[in-house]
Amino acid sequence: VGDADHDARVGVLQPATGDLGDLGAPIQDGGALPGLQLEDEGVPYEIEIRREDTETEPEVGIERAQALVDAGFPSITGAASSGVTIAVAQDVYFPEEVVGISPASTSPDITDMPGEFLLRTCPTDALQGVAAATLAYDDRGLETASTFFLNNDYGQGLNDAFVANYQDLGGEVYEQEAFEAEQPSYDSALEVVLGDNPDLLYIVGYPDSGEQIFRDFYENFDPDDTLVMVADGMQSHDLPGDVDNPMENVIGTAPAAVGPGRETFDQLYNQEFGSSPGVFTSQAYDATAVHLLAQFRADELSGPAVSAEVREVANPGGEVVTPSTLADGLEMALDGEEIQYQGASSEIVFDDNGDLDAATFDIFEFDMDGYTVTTQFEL
Amino acid sequence: MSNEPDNGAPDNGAPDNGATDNGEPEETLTASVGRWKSDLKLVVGLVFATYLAFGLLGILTGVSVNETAGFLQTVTFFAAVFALLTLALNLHWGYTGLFNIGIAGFMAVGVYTMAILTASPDGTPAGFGLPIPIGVIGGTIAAGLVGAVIALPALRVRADYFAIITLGFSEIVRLTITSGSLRRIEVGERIYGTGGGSGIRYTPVDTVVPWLLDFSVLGYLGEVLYGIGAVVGVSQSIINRVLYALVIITFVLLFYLLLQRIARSPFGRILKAIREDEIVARSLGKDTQRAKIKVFTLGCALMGLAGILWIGSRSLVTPESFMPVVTFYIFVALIVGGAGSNTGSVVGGFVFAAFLWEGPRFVRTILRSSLDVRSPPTIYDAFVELAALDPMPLVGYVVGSLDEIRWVLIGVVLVLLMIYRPEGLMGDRKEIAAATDLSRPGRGGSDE
Amino acid sequence: MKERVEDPTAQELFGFLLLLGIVVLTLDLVRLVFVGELPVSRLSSLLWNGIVDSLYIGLAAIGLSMTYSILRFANFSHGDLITVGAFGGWTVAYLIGGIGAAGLGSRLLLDADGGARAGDLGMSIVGSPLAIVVGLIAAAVFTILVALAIDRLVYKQLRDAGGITLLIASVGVALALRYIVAIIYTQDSRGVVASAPFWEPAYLPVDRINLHEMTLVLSAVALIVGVHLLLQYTKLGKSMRAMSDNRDLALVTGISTERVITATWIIGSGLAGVAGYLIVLDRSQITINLGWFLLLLIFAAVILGGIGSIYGALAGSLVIGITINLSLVWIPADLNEVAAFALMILVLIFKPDGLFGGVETA
Amino acid sequence: MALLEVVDLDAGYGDLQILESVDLVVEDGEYVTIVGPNGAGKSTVMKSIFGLTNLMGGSVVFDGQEIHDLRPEQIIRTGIGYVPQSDNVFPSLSVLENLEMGAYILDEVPEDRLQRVFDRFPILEERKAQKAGTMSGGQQQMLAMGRALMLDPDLLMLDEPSAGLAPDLVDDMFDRIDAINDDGTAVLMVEQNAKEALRRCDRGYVLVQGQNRYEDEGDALLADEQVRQDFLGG
Amino acid sequence: MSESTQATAGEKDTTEKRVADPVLQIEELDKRFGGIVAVDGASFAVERGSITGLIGPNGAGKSTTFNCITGVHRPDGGSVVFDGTDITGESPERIANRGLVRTFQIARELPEMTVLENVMLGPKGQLGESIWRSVAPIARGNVIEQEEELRDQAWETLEFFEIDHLAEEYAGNLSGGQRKLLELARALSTDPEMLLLDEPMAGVNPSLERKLLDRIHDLQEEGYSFLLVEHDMDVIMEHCEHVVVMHQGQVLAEGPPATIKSNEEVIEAYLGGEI
Ligand SMILES: Nc1ncnc2c1ncn2[C@@H]1O[C@H](COP(=O)(O)OP(=O)(O)OP(=O)(O)O)[C@@H](O)[C@H]1O
Ligand SMILES: Nc1ncnc2c1ncn2[C@@H]1O[C@H](COP(=O)(O)OP(=O)(O)OP(=O)(O)O)[C@@H](O)[C@H]1O
Ligand SMILES: [Mg+2]
Ligand SMILES: [Mg+2]
Repeated sequence: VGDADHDARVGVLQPATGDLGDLGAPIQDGGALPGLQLEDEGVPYEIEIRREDTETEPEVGIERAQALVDAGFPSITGAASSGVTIAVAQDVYFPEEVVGISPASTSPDITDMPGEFLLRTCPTDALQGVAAATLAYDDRGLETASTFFLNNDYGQGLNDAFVANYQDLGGEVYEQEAFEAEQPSYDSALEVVLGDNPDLLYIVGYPDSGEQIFRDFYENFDPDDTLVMVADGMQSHDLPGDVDNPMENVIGTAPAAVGPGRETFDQLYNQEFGSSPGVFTSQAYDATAVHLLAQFRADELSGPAVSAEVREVANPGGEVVTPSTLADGLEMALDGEEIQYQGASSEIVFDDNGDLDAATFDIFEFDMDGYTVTTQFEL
Repeated sequence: MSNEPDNGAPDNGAPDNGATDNGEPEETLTASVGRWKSDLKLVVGLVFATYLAFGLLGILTGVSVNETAGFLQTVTFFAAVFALLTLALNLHWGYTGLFNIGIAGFMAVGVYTMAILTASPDGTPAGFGLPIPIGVIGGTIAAGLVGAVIALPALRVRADYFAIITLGFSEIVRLTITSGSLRRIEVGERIYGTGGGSGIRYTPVDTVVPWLLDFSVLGYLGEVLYGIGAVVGVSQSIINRVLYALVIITFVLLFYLLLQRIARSPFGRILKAIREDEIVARSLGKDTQRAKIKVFTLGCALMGLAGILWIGSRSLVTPESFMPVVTFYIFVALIVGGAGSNTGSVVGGFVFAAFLWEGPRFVRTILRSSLDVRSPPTIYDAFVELAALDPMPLVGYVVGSLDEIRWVLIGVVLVLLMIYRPEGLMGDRKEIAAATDLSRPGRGGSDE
Repeated sequence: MKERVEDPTAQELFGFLLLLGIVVLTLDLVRLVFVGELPVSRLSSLLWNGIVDSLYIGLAAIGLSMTYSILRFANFSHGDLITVGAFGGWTVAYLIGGIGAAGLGSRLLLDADGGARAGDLGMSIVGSPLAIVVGLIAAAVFTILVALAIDRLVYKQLRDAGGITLLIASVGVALALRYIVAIIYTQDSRGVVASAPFWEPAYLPVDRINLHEMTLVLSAVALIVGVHLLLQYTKLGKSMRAMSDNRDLALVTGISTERVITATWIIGSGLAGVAGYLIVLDRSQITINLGWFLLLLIFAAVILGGIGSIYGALAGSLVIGITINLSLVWIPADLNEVAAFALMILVLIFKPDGLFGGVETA
Repeated sequence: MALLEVVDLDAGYGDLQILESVDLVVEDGEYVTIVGPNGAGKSTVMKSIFGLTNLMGGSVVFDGQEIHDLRPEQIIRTGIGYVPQSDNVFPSLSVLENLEMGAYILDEVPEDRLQRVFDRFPILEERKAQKAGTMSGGQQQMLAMGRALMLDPDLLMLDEPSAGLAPDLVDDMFDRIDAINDDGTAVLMVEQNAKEALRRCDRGYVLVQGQNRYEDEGDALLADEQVRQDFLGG
Repeated sequence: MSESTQATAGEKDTTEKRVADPVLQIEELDKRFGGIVAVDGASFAVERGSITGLIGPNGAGKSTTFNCITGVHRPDGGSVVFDGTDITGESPERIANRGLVRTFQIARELPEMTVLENVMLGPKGQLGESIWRSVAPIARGNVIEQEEELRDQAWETLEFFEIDHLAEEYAGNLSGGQRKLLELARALSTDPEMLLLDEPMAGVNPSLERKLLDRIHDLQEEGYSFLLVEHDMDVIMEHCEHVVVMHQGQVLAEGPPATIKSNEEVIEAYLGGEI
């Protein structure tokens, strides 16, 4: 295994600076975490995890991915936003035949792309839209809704999926407003989406805007009037604290997380970076972990070789490897044993498109200390 | 301020007389070729010195040949792209004083037009499926036309006010193509539109390279290059990218010659006069409004074309590629090179690409992989450890913050450049706006 | 002041169209309210939000406008001075307000490690008024010190340089400032203020008043009036204008241009720092991109009003603030800035020197 | 000792040297004129005294104090007033504000002097509130002069004060300068209206290509055939 | 005395008659800035081929009249007729292209262009001023020859104005007087039919001034017309055939220099009792 100097090499391509730096930097940390963890555990291998910064610019993203490939990295954990991931896949992963696993690109468009060299550890929004709509209309009996979503491909895509399903079920959608990230205030926009008193407000976005939106919400509107639903992007333990409100009228959907891996990950992350993990950080961890296992199991450090092993190490069948047993997993992979990785974010089962096979979603609620999963939702 | 403005190449020895004998006067041709040659020498020299320096740096720090080659290719690509944009901006700002800070917007118009024209009719959003060359030309024209439309009202206001109008325009373009309102427009069964945040997919224009390699001569060249690559350890994909960069460089040369012609002409003189004092030009009977509209349109078209050659060589365009900061990069490139000089623009594009855009990333990566120290969670922790006489956590923190530090250094470099070289690297080589050598007649063309 | 060619016809036409547009929209607003599509309460809250937005844009815009006309360049680091003020001020507020409740490291780095949550510390104007007020002053002082240091190090070397040179240098300063803050405080965005306390007045027509928003409004208005008085009734105002007109002549008249520049920085950056601090007080969220994201709107306000006129800057802020909020009556939220920029462009075509006339640099 | 002593002055702009060892003396209460062709460096001499050029050598001593290292705003406090040749008003300030700027270094605006300026140039009082930049060329010249008179300097330096003024005002301007000089203020003046200027002054310098060419009493220079021919237009 | 009454502006309708062959005619021109009436019903005419002086106290409205004639300002009332065509309110460039070119009182050089470039900008009808001709190889035609001619002319002009040693200097580095010369040289290089000169001699050295005036006379003989604003009465008296006196925006008097000189109103308003 390995080239002359390395036993494994994974690039982590995320926006660490620029407009999405506050979101991407923690994801990058998550993606680099397996390397640090293994180093701490003293594994006797030369593992190189190289962080690259897309600077929140698609151009830089492509160029940095190319640099990783030129440097001989067969595996990349990235990119973050679907736009960048699609571009990078089309222009770098596919022609260069390296394996990219995105921890954060949820666009349904990615499903249609070949799953050989592009996979993801986050679920497609097509499914989450169904889950959210069913939960709202069927389970909670909410018949009218407005949506408020981030003006990018994630927001637009998930909003589309939700609205289509919700309307199919019979719900009425009053307003669909897109918002720009990190605006000075969302008072007026909230004024518009809540003007007609919908039963439900569906918000798609990330915590960076979410903090502000919920602040504005609690300052100007009565939480008892409206139930708010959020998606995986806002599943963050810090959110209530940052909003300084228990957010009791807010529920959310997110792809189901496997218990033990999650806790180990949270702990590792906190220990290493001194803060609690944010959105998509655990997915990034899993992406890198899968890459590492696949590389150890492959007989050479090349994209096609890794590609051939990715599903072998992740999908059901064989010994279960979790974040806490990652080092052992490497040994087993090296020996060519059958393993299945069950990660921090989910069980990680890839289908042929490279999408997660996960059809289970967590329903979570907030309180002052973060969120708790109350039920699960099977599709 | 220089008291002896550059008056062309010192090595231009062609005599003044004998020019009129044969229609197209030779002497100016040789003069411009001479000038051109000396500029070319300068640019090529700079480029090679830079490549050599970075190449050595790479090899000495143990970076693989392929990675170093990839880095140099990236520098070349971005240098060419920025040179194109900088040349266009030089026409606007350097020559005519049109303070256009909406470049990203005009690029966006060009690229999106090309995307819509060439994207497959079956995609989402759908395009018209036209051949790439038509898309390229269409995008260029669209950017020019939009420029003309903006120019009509906007050119009435003065520099700073004009600037914010162009910036406002570019933000309007970006926000509009992102917006849900134009994302999907259903026409019949097809869905057209901008695709909102997820953009439009199309066949990239760098597919011109395989097409070119189908021609026997070029194909042979390709084979030779691949062969060399195989020997020194450079992958085919890098060589393909180099070939595409060469295509853009061809455009740079064409742009350069075109703009040089414009700059050294009576028309160029009017442009300069507009920059200096428009009323004077008008009082001398020059139709400045027309000249400004023409120049603005031309420049915008070139920006559109540059955008197409750059972003169009990816297979997807999204609004995020057109943040205002892109405009700022081009301004920096122009100022670094020296506004008012076309050679300076090209040099600026290169220097920006090599030393501000790509170089620092290369160095950062090298630093990161050679300094393998763990970063403590916060800077506070690092200092607490330092107080306990352990400097490594601080070093680790620094390594961990290299992405941010890189930005700080770029900021510092910009400041230092402005302090020590405010007129730009080639700012003293401002061209004289005339189609002929302006030395005093009767003393020969080349007196100094 | 050189003559300019007058060309009133096109201008008048544009003015007419603009006016017509505004009249039509106003009538439509009345119609909407009448037919009940737009409740009065929503209209008034849109307007109020517009005014609040315009106040902090305005606070920052005054400073930008002053440096713009006196130092003759578009200062792209102004946004990051706002950020610096916010971080500096809140750090001091945390140092004071969080004594005993959180560790020094957490307080110094503004909860970068999650160890000093705003709610736990009670960081609100009611919870720890002293910390908040001292923080406000610290924001101003700290930003002023940073701005003066930058002036010594950078802009002073460039006094005779052209507007564009300075502009590029200021972009350099902006990047350096922003990412130095990022290195120290990390890039995480976080809430640093506890929930806003409310006051429910018995005798006013409004139900409840957000005390943080009120603090912002009152401080901003007080500062604006203060600056107005300062410039109106002291020699400083006049010497600033003289300097922005003709620096050599100002020198020859005995104006210590360096002192005027220092004063400009003090006022401009002080206001910027306060603006940053107050924005965070109102929004609670703090990120390193705080000022950068606002800068475009601030520039739009300054230029719309006419560079160099602080009243223009305020008027411009009002137009921008109201537009981005009120436009939501007609258009989706992702286009509200489009509306603001479009209006700005139209106004500039009608009044090419901005609403209040002004100078130019480049 | 002389009030102003310029010794062996080399000065220019950037690297470009314009003045070459220029010597110049103004005694207490003296009235000195500099004439010379366009581009000779007359304005440059004045700017150099006021610290607005790049000083390359020599010294400037005013009232026994070396001032060539001082900043302009300090120089004006030593008692030198200066009216530049062009760009000599603040265009966007009102007329009144321009005059007030003249008294900037004083604690308050001396009302009597302001009134004297208004008496002399009534149009300035009439147009107190007009922006200076919109005044006519001649009016601006009056304003610039008025501004310099707001202080009571020991040495008044005037760069072509009569340019652009109507004839009655030209005479008046010269009379006025005479009067100022009679009150004990030394005057250093550059003029293209050379005959008039030389007629009225005590002493004159002819500056050519950045160097002293002639120096003599005004009348003597006027009488000098060579000077008449070369510099006074016959 | 009687002559001067005859010459006052009272009888505006007679303006045309007094000038046999007017190249420029101004009728009832008005221009206001806010409350200030800068030009107030001024009417006068300039004889073809003459040097006409326009004098008046500071602020009389001379420069504003120039601005109205040349299209920089739009008059509030009245008309300007040049060469038989009504040009009121036309744009500056059209007026200039008709052959009516002006200089500015406060010289407006193009600072970051060389002196030579400044002068070469002037000439009308330059082929290469079209973008296509300057770029396209075939359409270029005679552009280069024309440029060479222009260059030679420009050098001659500079030599005449004694600023040829500064030809390659940036115009912004010139001294006050040199700028005035450049201003004049540039205006002349447009080869106009008529020149409006706003205090061209202010700040110009006396020896050079004489040369300039000689040149103006030469040009006059070639058929150029001049309208000259000047405060130097010697120049006006010696060199103008006809003098128009403005005062508070109105034409106070006009006539031959000798008459004007003795016109008491003029003396009172302008000449300051002396002479
Ligand atoms: N843009 C303007 N705004 C306001 N007033 C103006 C403007 N331009 C000129 N004026 C006023 O109009 C009057 C005429 O000015 P003009 O410049 O025409 O005078 P002039 O005859 O040329 O005087 P001078 O001999 O001093 O140059 C003056 O009172 C001047 O203040
Ligand atoms: N800012 C400057 N930069 C470079 N050169 C300059 C500058 N100002 C003046 N010069 C040059 O210095 C020389 C002297 O200029 P100066 O203004 O002193 O002349 P002057 O004697 O006052 O002439 P005038 O009578 O025309 O006003 C001129 O040749 C001019 O070109
Ligand atoms: Mg001078
Ligand atoms: Mg005038």
